[in-house]
Amino acid sequence: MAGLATSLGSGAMTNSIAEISGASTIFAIGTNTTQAHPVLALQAKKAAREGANLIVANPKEIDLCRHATIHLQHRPGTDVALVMGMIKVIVDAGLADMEFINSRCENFDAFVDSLAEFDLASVEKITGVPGELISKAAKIFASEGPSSILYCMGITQHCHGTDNVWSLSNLALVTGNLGKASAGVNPLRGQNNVQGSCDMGALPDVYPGYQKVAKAESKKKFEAAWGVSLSDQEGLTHSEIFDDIHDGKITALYLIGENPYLSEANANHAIESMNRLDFLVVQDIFLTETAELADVVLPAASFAEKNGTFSNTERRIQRIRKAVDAPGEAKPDWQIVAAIASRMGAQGFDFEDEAQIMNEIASLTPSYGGISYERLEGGGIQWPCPTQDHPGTPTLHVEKFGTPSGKAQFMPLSFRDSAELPDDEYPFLLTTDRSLFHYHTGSMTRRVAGLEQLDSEEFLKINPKDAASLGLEDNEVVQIASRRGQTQAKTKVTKICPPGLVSMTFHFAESPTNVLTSPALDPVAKIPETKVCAVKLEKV
Amino acid sequence: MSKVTLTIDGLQIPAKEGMTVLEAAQASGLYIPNLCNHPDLKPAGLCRVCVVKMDDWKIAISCKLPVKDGMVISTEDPEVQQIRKSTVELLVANHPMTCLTCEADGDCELQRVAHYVGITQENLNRYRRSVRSIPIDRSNPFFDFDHNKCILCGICVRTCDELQNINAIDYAQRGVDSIISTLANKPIAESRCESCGECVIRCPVAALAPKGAQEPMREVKSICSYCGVGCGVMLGVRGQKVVSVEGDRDNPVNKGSLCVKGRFGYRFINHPERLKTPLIKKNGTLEEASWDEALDLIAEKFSNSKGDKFAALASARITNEDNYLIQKFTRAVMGTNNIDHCARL
Amino acid sequence: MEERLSAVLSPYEGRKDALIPILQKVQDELGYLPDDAMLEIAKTTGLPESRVYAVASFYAQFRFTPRGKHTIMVCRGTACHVRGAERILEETERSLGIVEGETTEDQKYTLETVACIGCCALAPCVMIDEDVEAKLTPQMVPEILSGRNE
Amino acid sequence: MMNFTEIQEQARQEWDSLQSGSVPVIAVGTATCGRSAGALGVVQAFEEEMSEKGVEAHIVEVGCIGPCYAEPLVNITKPGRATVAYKNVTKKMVTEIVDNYLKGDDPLPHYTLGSFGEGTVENIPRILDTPSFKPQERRVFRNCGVIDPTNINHYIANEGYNGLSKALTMTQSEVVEEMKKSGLRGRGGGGFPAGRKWEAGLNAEGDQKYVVCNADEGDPGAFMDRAVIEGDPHSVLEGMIIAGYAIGADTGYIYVRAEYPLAIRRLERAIEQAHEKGFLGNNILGTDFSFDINIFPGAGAFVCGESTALTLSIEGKRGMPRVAPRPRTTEQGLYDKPTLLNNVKTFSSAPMIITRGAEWFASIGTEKSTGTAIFALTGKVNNCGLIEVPMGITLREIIYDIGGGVADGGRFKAVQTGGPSGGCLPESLLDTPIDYDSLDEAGSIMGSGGMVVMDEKTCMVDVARYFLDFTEIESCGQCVPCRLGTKQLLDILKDICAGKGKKGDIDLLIELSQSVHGGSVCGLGQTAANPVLTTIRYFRDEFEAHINDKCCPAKVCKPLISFRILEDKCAGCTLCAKSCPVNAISGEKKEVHVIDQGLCVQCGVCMEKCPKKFSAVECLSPKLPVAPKETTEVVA
Repeated sequence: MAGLATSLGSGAMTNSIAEISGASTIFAIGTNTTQAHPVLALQAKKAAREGANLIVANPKEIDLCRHATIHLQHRPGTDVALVMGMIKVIVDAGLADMEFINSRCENFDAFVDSLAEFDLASVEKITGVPGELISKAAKIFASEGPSSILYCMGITQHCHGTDNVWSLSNLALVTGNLGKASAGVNPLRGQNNVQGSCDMGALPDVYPGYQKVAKAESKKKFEAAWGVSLSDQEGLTHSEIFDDIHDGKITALYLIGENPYLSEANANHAIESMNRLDFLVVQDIFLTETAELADVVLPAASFAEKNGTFSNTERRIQRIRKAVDAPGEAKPDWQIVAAIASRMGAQGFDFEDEAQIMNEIASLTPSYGGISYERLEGGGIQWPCPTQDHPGTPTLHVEKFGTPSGKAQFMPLSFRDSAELPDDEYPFLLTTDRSLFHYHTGSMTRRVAGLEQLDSEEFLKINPKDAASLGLEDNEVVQIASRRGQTQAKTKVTKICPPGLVSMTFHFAESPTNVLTSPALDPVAKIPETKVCAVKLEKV
Repeated sequence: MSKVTLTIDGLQIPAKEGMTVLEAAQASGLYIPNLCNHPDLKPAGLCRVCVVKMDDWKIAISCKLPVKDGMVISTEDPEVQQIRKSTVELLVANHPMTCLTCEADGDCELQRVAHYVGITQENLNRYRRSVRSIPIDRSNPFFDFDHNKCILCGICVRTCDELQNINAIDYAQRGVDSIISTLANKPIAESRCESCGECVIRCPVAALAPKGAQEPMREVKSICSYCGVGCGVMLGVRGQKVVSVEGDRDNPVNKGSLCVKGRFGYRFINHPERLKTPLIKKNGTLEEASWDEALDLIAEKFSNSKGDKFAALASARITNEDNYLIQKFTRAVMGTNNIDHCARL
Repeated sequence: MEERLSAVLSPYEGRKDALIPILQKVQDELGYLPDDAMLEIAKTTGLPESRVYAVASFYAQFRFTPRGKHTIMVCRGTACHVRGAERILEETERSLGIVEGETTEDQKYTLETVACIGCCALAPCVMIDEDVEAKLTPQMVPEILSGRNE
Repeated sequence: MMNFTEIQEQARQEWDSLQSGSVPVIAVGTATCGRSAGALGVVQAFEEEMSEKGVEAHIVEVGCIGPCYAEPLVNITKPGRATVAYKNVTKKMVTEIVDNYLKGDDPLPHYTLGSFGEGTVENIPRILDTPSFKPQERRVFRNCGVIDPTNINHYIANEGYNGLSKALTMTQSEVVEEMKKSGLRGRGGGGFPAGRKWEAGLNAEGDQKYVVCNADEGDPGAFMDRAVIEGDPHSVLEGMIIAGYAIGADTGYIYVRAEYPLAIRRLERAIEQAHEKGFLGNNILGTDFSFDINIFPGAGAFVCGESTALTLSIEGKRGMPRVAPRPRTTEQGLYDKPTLLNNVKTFSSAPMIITRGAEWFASIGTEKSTGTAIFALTGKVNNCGLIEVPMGITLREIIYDIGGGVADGGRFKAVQTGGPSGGCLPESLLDTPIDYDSLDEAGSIMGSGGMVVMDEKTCMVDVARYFLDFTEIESCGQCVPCRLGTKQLLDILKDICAGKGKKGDIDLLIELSQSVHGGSVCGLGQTAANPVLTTIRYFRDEFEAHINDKCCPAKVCKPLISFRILEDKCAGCTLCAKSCPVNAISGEKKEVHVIDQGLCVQCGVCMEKCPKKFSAVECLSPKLPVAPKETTEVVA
């Protein structure tokens, strides 16, 4: 988010899902698309079937590799080296789109200087990928466009996740793959309304529509609209909040629809923190592991029981509609918040329905300016949609970028290692992924008997060679320990993981993977490094 | 694409070049019986039920026959009628007669063509009836595979191949022993099947049928609540219960496609463990409480925690409207920018 | 089995077009096509496993169960048919106590029929392993079987 | 590398020294049919006898010259004399032949089939003058049984690769034109003019083109292609190379049945030799034309004889024919590239057409069907084997002159041509000339060349059932009319054979046959019902007897027949009782035996065992009533 916002002026997917199948080259890096975004993956598979080049960069031999032209199996955490190496090949081969660079970008020269360290030999050494394969992929990406980049948490959940993202925007810029159909840099949003939550300003530094809280102008605008005075101090990010709770600086937490007990990196720290709170309110549809820690639990309505909008990964604002009544006394989240606010004597929360809220959103959020429930009756609208007669924007940056100068920024980069790498004591690198059959901490999917039947427990995926060296067979219980915690799971011996790499999901409370993961944060995006940590394994 | 006109059974109908005769007929609201055709898939031309006569001499399969300007098509030519009738009679003679208890009853393409062709008991009695007796594959939690009802139209195979690129199933064996099969005919749950159910919804009979499916009383257009792709769904409702989910074919994102979670992962909605009342922790245990009680307590506690002693974690799972109000509440009422959500996880 | 299999498969990495020769070579090596071998073929060639089985099960040459020590193939060509192949088959079935497609319990004989072995002038005939027994009568059946009863 | 003239010269020397050397040449037919009859044992016997007795001679293994009924067949050429052909040679005969003809001068005329070649041998007729050979014209079989198929020099010395050498001096269109002028029609059965196909291959646009030889000879009762490959593999290769040159292809495939291991070995050897001599590979005979041939062993599916199924099979897929409308194989065939696909015999004919010219080729045969036809003449006929005859000869000439009439003194009932796609023709049509169009008109087809003779002991309903059994198993199953139609036809025919035929079945058979014909995707399905339609057309009374009277006039259908021991003839020899596999016959020695109809399985062994002098067992149809208590259901 923060990465692309800096380099391109918007953190969202630059292009649309429907455009993916029109790409001539697709570069899917750090995304296990068929598992995490199955329906979007159909587009990539369709493109590959119809002859597009599909370049998959992933430390594991994921399902998507079956459809790939090239699989770059780089070591976890070496994305910057891999992508910058590709860019160097492109620049050296004279395949850079100089016209695009000269007319639409800034800072190219400084960027080119930073490529010096990424000669193929060094890159091959860092990533473990044969140089000629990197070179081949780079040349295809540059010369057989339009080329579209897809990425997901495999890119962002690193202590240098922002660098990773910048490397990708550099790649797209250097080849002129922005501002046109079937190209772009496309972060795939993991949850149904991540995009919307960000758009709505559920972030510590921005109001709705990414209007900076530190900016006097936005403060004034929202003070006027809401009739209150507002703080211009940026708030704390997710991980920082838990740190401040731990340190006793934050004493009350209002937690909605989230289960940090399982999802937070270094989960033990989060649990300990929550136990230190004076007052914890959890609002959810089920009594999650986290809710059990709460002082007050509030019953929320599920998506099927309320009206509203979700904004999907391609910035499409779509209507959800109430199908059934919420159980018991459960209520839509907005009604609960409004009730608390009213109970506290606040003004400005007396909405009659969701449409009214959307009208207020539209009035304060430029990119949602033209949105109304009436207009959403059709297929939804992709923001920016500033006015009532604006059709929405399938492709971003067509004419200019959203940066202050209107030009895209090349970001010079250098390679940094992951925060915690395997050593003698913790010899394996653990990475996390997701199962097709479960969603996040499983609070919904694990309550669907059929999904539970298809996938009912955690498995530690491990290469046959590693398994053999530890005397492990398939389906044996193994103890997994990191510097922060330990858990158990059964083994799945598979060549999907290369030697040295093991992998787990985090869907299962019985095997809480996130007690193991590293809390090392990306300095810009403040995302924890759940994709790389060191563990040791022991047969139980 | 240029426009052409063709004649079907004396009716002049417009079509676009590149269309097949069957597509042109369907676009004009004409029914040509067919079984193995599906608009999402390439025509296979295997059921032979959509047979027509072209320009008075050539027997052709309308699902694969490209339209040409001035083309004359007959669907009622005696030779066409005979081929169509025999073909449908053969299918029926090899099909179980369990219509009333069949999942597809009333929505069965075989019933439809049989009815159109006009199968009589008398005609059917001339045939040697033979119905397979292969055990039903019930290994998948969401759907059953009954090979005895399968008419081998291949729509499931083509769906799994052309649309999903998963290829969990394919034709196996040959001739009358042909069967839709996984490797070595293992239970489908042991295959690469991802349970997306795309084959199930396209099965023209009920060889592939959802388990315990209930016909909804009404459908509500909404958006799937799992990943960020935002697939359009039709929630099927009976009373106050969601009983089915189907892909919304009009939605520009998924055009009707869904994954296993989207299609089958809805049973959490009416799950008995759903929270139904506020709970307040008393003496270390959470006890049911009234909204008034809970709101009073929260209002009191939150009033004492204004400023940076407070933080809110909103959710990427809830609506824009929900999120908007939560950040507004945090900023405007609690006076802090300590608001974030789980975007990074 | 794994080693023998990987030796056969090693030249065929990614060779989707070579599926039939691969199946033939694997069957030559292992005598039949076990499920695991088909899985391995799928992985090697990059074909879906369902496709490997789809192709293998289409062709009469491929088998999915181990065969007996001797394979008896009764020719059901036209010339053999009009000269009494049916009776040869019946007599063979009776002698072995199995029907077409089966293998005797002692794993000694597998009984099959074949479309035509092209010895029409010598009809009716039966192929036992590589040898053709020509101009048979039902009475000769026990004799030609016992000839291989070692 | 030598040029072609030098290659030819070398080959001729080798051939001539073999033919006119001072040592006798013993040629043993060791193709598959010869081997089945024991030819390899004969070769061994000659070797042993000769070394033991100090006789010197060259032993050459050759292909099949056709008369399978005479296998093992041995041709002995003594210097300066005609070749003597010995039939049905056994090890014992080998000893006699070595003693009497190789050491001595008595050719043992009673063991011979005849003589051929230059000169005569006393008391032995010339083969080509015998009624069995006189009507034959050996063109495709020109080398079979004459040359050693594993020796490329033998082939070259007999005009081999002359056609290729000549073709390479012609333009591509000239080669195609010559093929068109020859009037050669595809020998796979369909009879599509070969030259037109080659022309389409030449005109098809594409950088990559293929030549494919269909050697997936799947018709039960046909083995002509195998004989050509085993006896003269280079003729097929040469034809393919010429075709490759003509259409601009650089790769050829031979799709050959895996059940033909010897044919595959012969092809492998031949390809290797052709490479050595420069007939295959890069820059063939010094030109810039390059061509190579791969062998693809088919895995056993009759439907792969269909061109689109065959190409899919080479691609590693299920052999399911492509559904029309579809592009022609010459436009989009193997790997969707332009592909010229012909049968073995078509390719094998090409070299002679180029060498000797189109006029020579068209000089025999009929106007619309030029050249020769090859048949595998089998069934109830005296002289079984492969024959090559000019197009236009009648069925009667083939069966009675060449075939020597119906075997075992039986009465002719029908002749089946075209395999499962063909039909059964009755005696009244015996004067039908053999050509594509006449056979088609009669309701059968030329097919790839199976010809099965049937006598009065053949039940025509059973024959129809037999063919449907075949097509039902071989149907690929993709389209409904063929998959379920053949099964329904088969089920009805099985019922009729089992005495469960119903009124209306014949009409239903005809109706379904027409629908399967009109509705099926490919040729296999479209022709699958031909055997049913022709048997009903010409032998409807047999169907009616089965259905209405529960009677099988040919006494073949077991559920409709009973065996009975005639009291006045039975001598109580007990042979029948001893050989009954189900112990259904009782009776004391020297007393009349009785068959328990409840136990009898109608195997007929008792009838065969009963000594001719008694002939006490008779077969009856309809069936004798069975005592109700002991009723056993018999399923055919």
